Amino acid sequence: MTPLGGYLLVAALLFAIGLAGALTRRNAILVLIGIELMLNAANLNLIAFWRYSPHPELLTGMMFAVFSIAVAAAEAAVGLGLVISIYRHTRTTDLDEMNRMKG
Amino acid sequence: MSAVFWILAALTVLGGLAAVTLKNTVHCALAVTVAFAGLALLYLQLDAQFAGFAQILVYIGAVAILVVFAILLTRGSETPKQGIFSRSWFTGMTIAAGVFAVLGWAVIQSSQVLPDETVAPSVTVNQIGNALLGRYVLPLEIVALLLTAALVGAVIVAMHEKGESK
Amino acid sequence: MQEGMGFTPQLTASSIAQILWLIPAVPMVASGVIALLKQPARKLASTLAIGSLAVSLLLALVAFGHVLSGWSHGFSVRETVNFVWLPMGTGTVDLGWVLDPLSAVMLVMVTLVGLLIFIYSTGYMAHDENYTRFFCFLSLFAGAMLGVVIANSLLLLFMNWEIVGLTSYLLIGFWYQKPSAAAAAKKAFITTRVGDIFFLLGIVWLFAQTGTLLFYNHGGGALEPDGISAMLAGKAAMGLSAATAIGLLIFAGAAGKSGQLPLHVWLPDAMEGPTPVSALIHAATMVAAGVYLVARVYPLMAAGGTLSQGGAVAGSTTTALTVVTWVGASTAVFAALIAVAQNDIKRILAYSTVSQLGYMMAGLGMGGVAVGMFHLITHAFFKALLFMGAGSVIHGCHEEQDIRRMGGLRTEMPVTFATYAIGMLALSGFPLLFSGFWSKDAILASAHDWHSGRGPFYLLVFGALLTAFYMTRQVCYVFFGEYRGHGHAHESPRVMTAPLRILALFAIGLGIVGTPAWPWFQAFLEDHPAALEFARFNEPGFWPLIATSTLVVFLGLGLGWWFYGNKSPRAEEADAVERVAPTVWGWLRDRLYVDELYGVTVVAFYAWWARVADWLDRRVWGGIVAAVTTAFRGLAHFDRFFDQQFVDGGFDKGCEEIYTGGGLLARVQTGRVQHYLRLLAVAVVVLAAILIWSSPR
Amino acid sequence: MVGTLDQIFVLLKHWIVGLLPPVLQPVVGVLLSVVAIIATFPALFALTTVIERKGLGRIQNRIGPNRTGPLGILQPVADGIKSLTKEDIVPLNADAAVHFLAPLVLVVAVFLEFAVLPMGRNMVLVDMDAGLLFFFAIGASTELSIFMAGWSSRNKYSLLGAMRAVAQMISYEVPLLISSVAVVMITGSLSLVKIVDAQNQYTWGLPHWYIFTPWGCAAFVMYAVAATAETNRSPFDLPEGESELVAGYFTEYSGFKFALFFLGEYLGMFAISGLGTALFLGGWSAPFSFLQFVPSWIWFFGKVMLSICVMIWVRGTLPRMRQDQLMNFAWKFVIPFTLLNLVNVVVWRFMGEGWARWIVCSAIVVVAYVAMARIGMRSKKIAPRSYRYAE
Repeated sequence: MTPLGGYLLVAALLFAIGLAGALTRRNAILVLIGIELMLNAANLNLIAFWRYSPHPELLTGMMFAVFSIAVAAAEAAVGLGLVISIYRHTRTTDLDEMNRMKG
Repeated sequence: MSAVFWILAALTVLGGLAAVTLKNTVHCALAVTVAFAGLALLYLQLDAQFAGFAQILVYIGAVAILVVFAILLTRGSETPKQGIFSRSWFTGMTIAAGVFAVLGWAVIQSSQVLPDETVAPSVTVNQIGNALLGRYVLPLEIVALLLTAALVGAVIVAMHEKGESK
Repeated sequence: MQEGMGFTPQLTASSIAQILWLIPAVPMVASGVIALLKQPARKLASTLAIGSLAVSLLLALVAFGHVLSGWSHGFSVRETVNFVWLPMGTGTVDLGWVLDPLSAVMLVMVTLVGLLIFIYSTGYMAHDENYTRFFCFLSLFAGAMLGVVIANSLLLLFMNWEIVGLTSYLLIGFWYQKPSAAAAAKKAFITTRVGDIFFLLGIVWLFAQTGTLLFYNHGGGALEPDGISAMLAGKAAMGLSAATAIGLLIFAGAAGKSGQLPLHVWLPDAMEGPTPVSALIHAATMVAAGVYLVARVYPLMAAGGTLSQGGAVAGSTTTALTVVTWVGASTAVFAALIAVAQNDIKRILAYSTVSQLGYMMAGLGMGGVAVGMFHLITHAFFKALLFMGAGSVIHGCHEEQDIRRMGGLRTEMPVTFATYAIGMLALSGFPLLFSGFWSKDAILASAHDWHSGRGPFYLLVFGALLTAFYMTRQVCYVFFGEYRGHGHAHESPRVMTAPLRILALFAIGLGIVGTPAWPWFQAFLEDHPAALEFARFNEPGFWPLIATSTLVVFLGLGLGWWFYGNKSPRAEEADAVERVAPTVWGWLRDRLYVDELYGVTVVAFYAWWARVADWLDRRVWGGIVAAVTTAFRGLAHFDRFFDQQFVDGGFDKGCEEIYTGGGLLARVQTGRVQHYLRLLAVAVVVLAAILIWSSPR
Repeated sequence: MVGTLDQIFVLLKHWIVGLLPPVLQPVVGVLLSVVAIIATFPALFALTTVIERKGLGRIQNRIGPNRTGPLGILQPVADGIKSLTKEDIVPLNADAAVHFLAPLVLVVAVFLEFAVLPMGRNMVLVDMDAGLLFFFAIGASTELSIFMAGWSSRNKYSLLGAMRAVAQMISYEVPLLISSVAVVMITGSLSLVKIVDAQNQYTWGLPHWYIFTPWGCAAFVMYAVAATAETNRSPFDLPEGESELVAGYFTEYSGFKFALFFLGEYLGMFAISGLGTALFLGGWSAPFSFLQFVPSWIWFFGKVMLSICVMIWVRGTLPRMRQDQLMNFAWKFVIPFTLLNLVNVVVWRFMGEGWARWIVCSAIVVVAYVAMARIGMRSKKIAPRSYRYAE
């Protein structure tokens, strides 16, 4: 088990955990948290690959991670804003009750 | 595999688990913060100083706070009577497990082709800055635009409409 | 083209000739801009109009100077800039502009008088709500007129000619709320149209004969020897040469524009328009356009006759010119007669304009370009002066136009009186001092030694007498005696009187450039050097002529004074002349029943014809149309049935199917975020699995 | 001699480390410095409390603590003993775990901040390449602890206080960061050591401190404002406004935890003023070239204590702000101004040497300040405060 493999495993586990959270929790905010976890797992992958890449001085992987962190922040802001406004209309954050958009 | 790595990994994973399993939403938020911190330390472990600090600054300093605020604004802290897990939680778990199985299997399979220990790259913030304003300037600009748009959008979405009774 | 005294034609177009098109373009653009302005933007509008025309004036002066210098260096300057406008088949229709003495003089005159009139209008229209519209029309008119002047192609000339017609229509009907104004505008438009039809025919015929519409094109133009001979070759009915016929047709157009005898009726009515318009259209420019046109195509008119130097026809004249002469002369007397018995200050001037135009035509016919044009120029100045003076009188008398309700303004409006008097003297040709005298005298002279008969001469002399008479009458009515109008008369503002003063100067001073002693103007127009020789005064039959005209003028003035001097007749009591000869007076007052004549002949005929056409429309065409309609409606009914039963039915069936199908698919859309996410994850799993197994170990 | 006095702590550390087996040396080296920090700053904290109480007393025309020890010097000792011996109360339905963790997180985070501060020549725990970033990252994480405290103690005052505190800290973190970025742009490094070195040079005996440049001065003022807000000091002390919510987020804390919070607050003050000193006041460099013989660490701590005294002075002078005023001030004046100042820095950086840039940049600062003040004032109507019940 090389170190990179270890990081990848951790990332995979984290991703799975995040996915599980996103799939199983009722609360929309927690679903968002799950998604954040998944994103972070992806970032961990990126950085790990960068660290063990043949040319780390190119910085590609880390830059990717940094940008994705920024994007994730934006995503979190908008997502939570959406949740709040949804809550304001239907006094709940329970996803099981949010099926207004079914065909 | 150094002990530090395993400790940090354990910290992160446990934080994540707690985040998705705990009953109290605020506890979940705090737990996820722990996971974020663990990740940041992992980045440091990977000699990605800048990314690590950025992680702390953004996730612990901003996202966690945001989440907490959202929870308080949506009365999310009291737990719903019909359980915290959605009706279809079992399928969800299985699917997540499947995903992990696939990913993990892939990693294990390819572990022998993965590169072994390499020299730690020495990256100064100076280089990163130059890269950001040189090779990566376009993504930087785009991200700046995105963040501005997200800021405005979030404000508009979450703002009280006029005349809406609250 | 004429080449006197070994003058060498100058062919290359100089820079000023290249940009000559700017002169009309600037005011047109200005009018376009003004048209876009808002109504309250009065100052801006007037400034734009005046400024643009001032620019044109500068350019015109430059052009004039250029021509002048060329002339003084012994060139006959005629620079043309032509370009292909419309290639058709083998030939092309070219447009272009020409810079030669004729157009140069006209340019300066039009821009100068126009500018003065513009300035005057700012005062006169100051209280009109449609100020901006007015200036828009004015500058459009000026631009078009300048276009007519510089045109080197009959077609281009005709285009601008039509724009001029349109703008005159707009301007005469400017106060369209007044029914009379609207009617007058219509009348002017239609009457000029009658002339224009012939004009257009002439143009087409000319094109057919010569294959070009350019006047001058380095030997290829219609007015250059080849073109002329080509037209002479063509034959028309009654043994006339095509040249003559075309000339007559074009003259018909000119007659329409400048109100010659059969078509003069619109001009007096056109006085319904604002006074500056009358001054602009009916004194200086538009009516002059007709004369200018004849002058422009003079070589065509004179085709066949033997040309002396200066283009005046020596020896046997041509048919076309004879016609022109007789029409002009008779118009002169005819209009002058009517003018005697009018009471509307502007109508009088209008009729005098008509008669003066007659003089010009006659001058062209007998004395050649120079004579006619000289009278045109001088007349433009003093008639504009008179009209604007009349305008300021009307302004001062609170929009009163009936001269019997004026009087004694001598004291109230000194400036107006002085300038008006100058204009009047110039018009009636007061000896030696005023420009009118010299120009009229030149015409009389040419009439005197015309080879085919003395008729026109006597007519014109009689006309001169009448002119002096009615002008005196008018002045007496308006300025002498005591004030009979309502309210209190007042002098007009400076902005109106200043142009009057300037024009007055010209009315006096312009004579000197055309005296027999020093016929500079004629020489300039006819491309031979001017020389100062008093010998001309001693030519046989010169002094008698001068004496006659002087005598005639004084006779007219004296009669006028004797009849009307200083006794201020009331509006209701009979006119002095009326007491002497009531019947004649009646005829004159009713304008010799020309309008009525047209009314019972032309108009009635058209009305009848319109009724016939109407009947045709209703009964015949209407019937056919109705039949067709019913047929189509029947078809349509069948169509609808088909549509509803088969097309719609089938379509509905299809829609239902699709709808149900969509319903089935919509089951997948549970509207639950997590379900979508689940599908996504499953997809990931499957994809990853495929990748793993498919990847080579 | 001067050198030894200057480097005395470093030498001491090396001597002690030298006594040990090489295996332990790195660990012990770090541990020693950590211990030094952990020992020094609480002592400073004790000193500060007494200075503050006496200073405020003077300002408010009182004597202040003067019973325990000579002139009440021993007052902090008494306080410490008291808070240690008091009963530690946890509200019944408080969230015990979080309630317990909150103060720890706070104190730990704050202590971490000191790791990158250069406290003297060669006296820095870790000279990180991204030191400034580290500082802010850690500083950001203190907000969370405050929220934990407020939320966990199930008390509306605490929750409100926490909310206010977090909102305020987030709002003022931005200008804090931007005004330090100005310095970074000039120095071209995020490492505080390098920044201080860059300022440690003299012309005509005067130092090159950034506060002595137009942009630096403006940035420093903004930094000071933001710093007072960041540390919840008056006039920005709404989170613990006694008159409104009893003691803000640590209303429900007592005994030792309360002391920890108190400690945390003051350590925060030290850290922020230390950073400000390093960024703008030339860190440990002497104010005049001829004073360089004085040990560098004395200068550093002198400057820190000086700024602390200014903070106390301000607290004694200014009235508390209102919440909306606070936010408006942050978002409508401070942040835009600091952003403009960045432009100013660019101008300074690229105008090259010479007196011209001094004039230009000062002009920019003044104009920007006046203009923004005008604009800010226009919206709200500033009327003299009206006392409804008094007089």
